[in-house]
Amino acid sequence: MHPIRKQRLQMVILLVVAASAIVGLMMYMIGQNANYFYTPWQITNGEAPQSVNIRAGGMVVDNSVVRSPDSLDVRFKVTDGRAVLEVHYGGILPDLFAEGEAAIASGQLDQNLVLQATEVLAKHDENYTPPEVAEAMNQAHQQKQREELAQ
Amino acid sequence: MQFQFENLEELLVMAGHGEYVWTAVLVSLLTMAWLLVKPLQQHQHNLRDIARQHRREQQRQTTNEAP
Amino acid sequence: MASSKGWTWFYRLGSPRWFYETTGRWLPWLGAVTLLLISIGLVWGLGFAPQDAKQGNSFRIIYLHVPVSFLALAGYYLMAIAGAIGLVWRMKLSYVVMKSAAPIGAALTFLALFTGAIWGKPTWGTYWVWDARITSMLILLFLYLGVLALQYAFHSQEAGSKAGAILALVGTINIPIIYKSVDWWYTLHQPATIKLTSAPSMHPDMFQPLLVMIAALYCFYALALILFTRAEILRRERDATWVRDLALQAESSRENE
Amino acid sequence: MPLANPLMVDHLLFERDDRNVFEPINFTVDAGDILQIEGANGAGKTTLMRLLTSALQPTSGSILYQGEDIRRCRYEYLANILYIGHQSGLKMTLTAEENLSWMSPATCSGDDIRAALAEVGLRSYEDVPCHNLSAGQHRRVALARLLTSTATIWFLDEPFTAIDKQGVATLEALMRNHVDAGGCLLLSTHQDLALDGVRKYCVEPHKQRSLR
Amino acid sequence: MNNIGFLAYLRRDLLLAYRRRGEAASPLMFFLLVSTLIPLGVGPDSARLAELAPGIIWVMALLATLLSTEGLFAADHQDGTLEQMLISPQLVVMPVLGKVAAHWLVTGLPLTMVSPLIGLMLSLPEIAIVPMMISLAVGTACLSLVGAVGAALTVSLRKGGLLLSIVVIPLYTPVIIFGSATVQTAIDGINWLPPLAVLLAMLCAAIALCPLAIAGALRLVNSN
Repeated sequence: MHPIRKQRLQMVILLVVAASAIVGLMMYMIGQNANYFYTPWQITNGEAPQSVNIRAGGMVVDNSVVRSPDSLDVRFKVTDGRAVLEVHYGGILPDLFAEGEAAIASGQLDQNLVLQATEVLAKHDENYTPPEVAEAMNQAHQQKQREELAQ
Repeated sequence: MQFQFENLEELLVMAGHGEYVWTAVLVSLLTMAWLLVKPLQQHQHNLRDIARQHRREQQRQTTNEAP
Repeated sequence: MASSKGWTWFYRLGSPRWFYETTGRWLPWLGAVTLLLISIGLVWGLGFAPQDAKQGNSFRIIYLHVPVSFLALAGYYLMAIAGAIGLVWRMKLSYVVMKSAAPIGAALTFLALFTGAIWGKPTWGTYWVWDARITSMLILLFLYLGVLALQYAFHSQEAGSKAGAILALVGTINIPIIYKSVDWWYTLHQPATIKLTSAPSMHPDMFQPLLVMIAALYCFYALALILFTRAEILRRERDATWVRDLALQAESSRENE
Repeated sequence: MPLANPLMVDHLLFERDDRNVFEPINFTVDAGDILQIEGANGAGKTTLMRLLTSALQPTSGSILYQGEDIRRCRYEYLANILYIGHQSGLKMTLTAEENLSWMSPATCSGDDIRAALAEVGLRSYEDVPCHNLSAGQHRRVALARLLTSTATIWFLDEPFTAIDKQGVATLEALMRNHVDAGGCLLLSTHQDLALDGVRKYCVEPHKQRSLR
Repeated sequence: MNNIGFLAYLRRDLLLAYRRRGEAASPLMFFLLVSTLIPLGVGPDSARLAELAPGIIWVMALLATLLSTEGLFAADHQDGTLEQMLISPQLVVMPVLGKVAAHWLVTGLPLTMVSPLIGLMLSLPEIAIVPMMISLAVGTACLSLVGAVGAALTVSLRKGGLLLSIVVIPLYTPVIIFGSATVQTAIDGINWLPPLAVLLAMLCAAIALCPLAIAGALRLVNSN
């Protein structure tokens, strides 16, 4: 049947066009930095836009958390190992938030490249360890650092 | 391998996290039990239903044949 | 005829009677193994596994949460595959399996959400977060409920099964899309602990009971699926002689008691 | 237009919810045949019609069109059949003319359509939206398809419902012309036809509740 | 006119909608009316409204499409045209696509056209108006296609409408996420093309796959 063959052809063309369009669009999508997540290094390099909602995160730097005595305001620093980002936050921090742990803050950058966060999330990693093991690992880590310093 | 808690009470309290852990366990076990009991009940119910239906049909047959 | 010989097992698999009788023989063993594994896994995980350095004891919920979530998702694919087999080969048994998988999957998805919420409270400080995994699990629950509702909405059993199968198949394409799309939001949920490609990021003392619990949940799933399927087979095959004999036999044994 | 061996039904069975609807069906239809399908209410006449139009898939058995299974030559077969069922297939907001031309082949001109409507007694009703027509007139619009269609095999399910005496005569004349030209016709009706050479086939409902 | 092919069904459904203009416009009215209710409920604070606007507009567009989806195949099923469509000598996918395209032209497109009005009422920033319209145009087409699957599955059921929403809303989630993400990123002043690209990719996938599911579902409904 001629008309049916024509319709089949139309169908195949439609499928091929759709499939290639999907591939093309996804390629474009992957090419863009689309998740608005920036590392402190990217932010100090000026890669992140200001006055726009973004997310940034890293390890909370030891002894960097400063709580205001008369309000909920908190300031702390996060690092990705290459750069440090200062974060201001005026809300209740989650229980798992701690120095030396990963945290994600979302908010806007001001002119001084300080993140004015509207939300701070503590990120729990997928590693589960018993306390003794964690302690041992921690000690080993510190030992190594001390050795490196000594050198 | 060693038991992590000194006594039963500590196992129940779990250093403050007991209420969370034990509710999760309890609800899970109850739901899972329901998933086993429900089909078993249905199974029995179906068997009884089929037997009853069979008896009804036999009765109808005998009353039809009688006159 | 030689070529068709290889397929006889496939068609025998489609026979409700064969399924009923074979699984009847397995049931006691499967039940015992399930009970054993769940007991071992729970006692080990709740009592003997060490607590987590950061989360403390609340982490023990993992021994329920992870296996249950695992099977909730796997169950959906099982349901969809059973539906597809029904649509393509018109195998009656696969529709029965599909119908049985829906309530089990819905219950397990509910459990995954519930245990997750409870775990979230001590860990994240909140019961509910609109995060990728949690939200896609919620949508999975809705998909299960949709398949369930659609199956019961039709008067004709066959129509209900076919409609459910089509919806389940559409859902399988959608689950990864939904997952990816919710992943657009930053995800608070920790990445999967067990990956096929790398070693588990978990201490062996904690990981072994988890493995036991996963095995236990697989057995439990098989058990529940078989039980639901057997009950449904009886309902659908009520006109078959073997079912009738079975019912009469059960009745007489009841009367003897 | 006459076809060789247009339709052959071989041991056709249809299961609904695990039950056979009717006893196995066997018949052949040749060019110029009229087959009247009879059977009690609920015997499965409409089901048979819908199997024959491939709206339903048979559980077993086959329907052969020119010796080939219709599942193989589906579109060729569908292009050569015409089915008018219980439902008229009319859109109530469209006019009689729009409805008929929608259901007719592309080769039909506007004049053909109007002529067909006049033939079934709907002259000067062409521009009336169908919701303003009576049930009998709806039926007539649907039956006007018989005039515009080029199909060889007609399936008519209860074509005489809601049609008056004069309409019945017109319809019978249409049927006669069709079979005289070598077409064939299957219809289900309880009415006796004033046509020659009508064969009858009785659909037997399946024996109730046999145990498998 | 004859009943073969994509264009034939597109043209007929448009004509039918034109004959019932009032009925065809009701999703649009719903969209407008309910969106004006929001400021009354949330309060007239324009900053807060602007924050909620992308979400509100998208949820309302979704509900409006859902409302009209229910009748997509219902009328055809009742008057027997669906059956005639399934036994006409053509691939069922073609008329199905034609009908869905007509549905989009009658609901999704007008909705897109009036959306700037709603945007203004909800103090949506002006830079977001064009992205909103484009994303609505693409997204509502997706919604029409996915909704048609649900409509086909539930067409023969008496209480189909309720079931339709249970079946279809989970499948709608990706569309609403990327739809509102497009508007939101535009408000934030970032490149809004990536989420739109995803939306377009989903539309392509839906065009390729949904008609198959719809055709299967219609066959199934018609065989009972």
